[in-house]
Amino acid sequence: MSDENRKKFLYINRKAPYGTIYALESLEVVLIGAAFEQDVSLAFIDDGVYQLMANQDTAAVGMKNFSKTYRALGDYEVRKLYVEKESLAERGLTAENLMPIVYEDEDDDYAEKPSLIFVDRAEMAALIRSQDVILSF
Amino acid sequence: MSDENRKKFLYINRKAPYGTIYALESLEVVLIGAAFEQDVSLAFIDDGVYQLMANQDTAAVGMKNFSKTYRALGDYEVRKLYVEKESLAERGLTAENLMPIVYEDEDDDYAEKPSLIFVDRAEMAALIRSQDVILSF
Amino acid sequence: MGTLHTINKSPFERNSFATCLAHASAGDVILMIEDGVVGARKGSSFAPALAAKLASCAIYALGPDLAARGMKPEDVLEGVKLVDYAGFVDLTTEKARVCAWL
Amino acid sequence: MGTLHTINKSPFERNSFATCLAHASAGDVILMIEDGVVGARKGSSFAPALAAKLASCAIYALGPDLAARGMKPEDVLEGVKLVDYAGFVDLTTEKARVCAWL
Amino acid sequence: MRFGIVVNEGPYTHQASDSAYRFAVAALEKGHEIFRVFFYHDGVNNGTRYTVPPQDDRNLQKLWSELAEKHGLDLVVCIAAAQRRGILDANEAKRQGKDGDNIAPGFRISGLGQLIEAGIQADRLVTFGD
Amino acid sequence: MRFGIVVNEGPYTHQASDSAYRFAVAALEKGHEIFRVFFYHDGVNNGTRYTVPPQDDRNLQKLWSELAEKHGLDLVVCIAAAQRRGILDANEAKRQGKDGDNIAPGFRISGLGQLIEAGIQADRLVTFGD
Repeated sequence: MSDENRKKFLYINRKAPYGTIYALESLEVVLIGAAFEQDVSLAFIDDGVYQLMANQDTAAVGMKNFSKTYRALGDYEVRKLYVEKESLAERGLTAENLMPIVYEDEDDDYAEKPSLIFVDRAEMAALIRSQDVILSF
Repeated sequence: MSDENRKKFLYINRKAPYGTIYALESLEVVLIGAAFEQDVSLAFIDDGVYQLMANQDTAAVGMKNFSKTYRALGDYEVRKLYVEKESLAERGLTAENLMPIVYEDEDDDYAEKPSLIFVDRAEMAALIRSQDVILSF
Repeated sequence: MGTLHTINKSPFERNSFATCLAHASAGDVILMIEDGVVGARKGSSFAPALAAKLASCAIYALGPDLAARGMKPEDVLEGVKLVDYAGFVDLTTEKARVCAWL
Repeated sequence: MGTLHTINKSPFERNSFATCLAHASAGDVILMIEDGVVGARKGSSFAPALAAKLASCAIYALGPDLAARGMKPEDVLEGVKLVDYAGFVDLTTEKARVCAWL
Repeated sequence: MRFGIVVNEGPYTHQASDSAYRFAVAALEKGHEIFRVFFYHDGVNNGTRYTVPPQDDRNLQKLWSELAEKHGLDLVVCIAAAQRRGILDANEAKRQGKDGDNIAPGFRISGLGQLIEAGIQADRLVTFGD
Repeated sequence: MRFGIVVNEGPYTHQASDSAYRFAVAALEKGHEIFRVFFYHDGVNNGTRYTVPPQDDRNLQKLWSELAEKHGLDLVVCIAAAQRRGILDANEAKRQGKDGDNIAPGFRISGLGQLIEAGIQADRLVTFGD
């Protein structure tokens, strides 16, 4: 599909994982949506940043740990994961607390490049107003 | 049932009506619970105070207007509706914005007496710690 | 054309309303629906934040949801406009996209 | 004996955590579960409010919920104790009533 | 204009389904087209015919089913979300070895691709949720 | 001690049912008694046997049904809440003129009085919700 016919899809993730199912079911849409070859971005705002935390261990709550799926998104051509800096700071978190998420750039000898893009609130607002379709979770 | 065998039940209502069903389904428990002749109190905290707003009109949202039921609670021996002053003030509301809710006191020649009791946050905390059973909505 | 932001939660209950205000760009439209309309009331602790946003965004509240919660047009912060469901539809067509803050 | 207050929502998402703190009496116990455990993290904007409450209440966080959200015991505000589900059960028996802030 | 509508919560518990329904009616009255209504998360619970709401209240499943029949609306229940929550059509019931189904008239069960397609085909996608 | 447990949300969408289940298991392991588990609001959706969660995830309905069988738990689904949300047993299906039912093994449908009774009979009532 040519670039002109692609729509810009933004998935806004604002909920912590496990307390509710929205994070998991958002990811399920992203995975299915990848087959449609649109221009996909993910935004992690507010408690949504907790979805990207390293070392998630769900054994004792008896729920499925789906955090590894974020690390596989690069293989689905989903390579723009925007994380809001103010949301991290408010929660006492830094980039070091998050999973490393990378993709292989086929145009650059399959070099591993970071998928996480840290933006401030103004840049996040600009991202929102550049989209065609917004899905909120 | 003698007073010694009665338990003190507190229903804590913290959600606005109509946006979610919790206010309505809380009221349904209160009505059924009245038959058990326990010592019942209702607390309205945070957006729960909106449940008591006068002049609720649901015609244009197509939902059942259940606000009149609060005014009938006196007939079910539910006569202690505690409203938190700080919650009203934060929302720009005063007692005058709420429905008048009264009961007939059979020990005082059926005089109409107010069921709404306005308390501050410290009094609400004291109410909570005096209960046997707390139901949260 | 800008964005229509819909907000359906009370600013006293959740942070989603504050997040909505923080992410609405100049020229965007904000529409309060469902429990979000309690944020429209004048004299509340939230009113100053909403009033400040009126400088850069048009702000609406859904009349049917206001009425359900016992609020009259005169209870609403000055500058906030009321629409019905037909007006809601019009707002979606006038902006380029809809962003729901859930 | 006092009250066990359970809080299952993030203080960054909802006001229920602040309301819980405001209604817990001296000698009560507060237990963070589910998404509520994100409030236990040291260095957050909420930590000062939680730390202040430690003067009058014992405060716990449910370990399994912390682990699910990628938090280690050393990430938790000093003075907050960890329990598992068995410890949760014990807390309910040690207090006279349970108040869930939903 | 052509709309896509997303409903993320079940009936009654949240107002989302009510709001989406009234939005859909208003859009149709203005002559707009509704490409699809997609029910996701607990929204799949709008599509069970087993509900019996109180007689003095609205029946959201019936309202949706009737609107779909009148205007030829495409009401799609997400299959993955429906499986988690116990919404089945006859095919799914057979496939999963269940002894009955509960899908309501006018609703159909299909995949998440239908949501993406709605985003692509519609001029505006409008979401209602918690 | 004797516990009453209240579950106010459906499975998967919120963690409430998981937390309540793990609390119940821990209480039973400690030798406590569970007088009743009462499912209210969307909690009634825990009691449908039509769910088919993904194979690599937990099946909350089965977990509850098995716990009830093992320990003789009383799992009560509120009838008023169940009617709004489409949870039926055979009796209710017949009474309401529905062509099937979906109640899961170990669950029974009854009135709100069962919740009040749990509050009266239990030493502690513990609520899990949204």
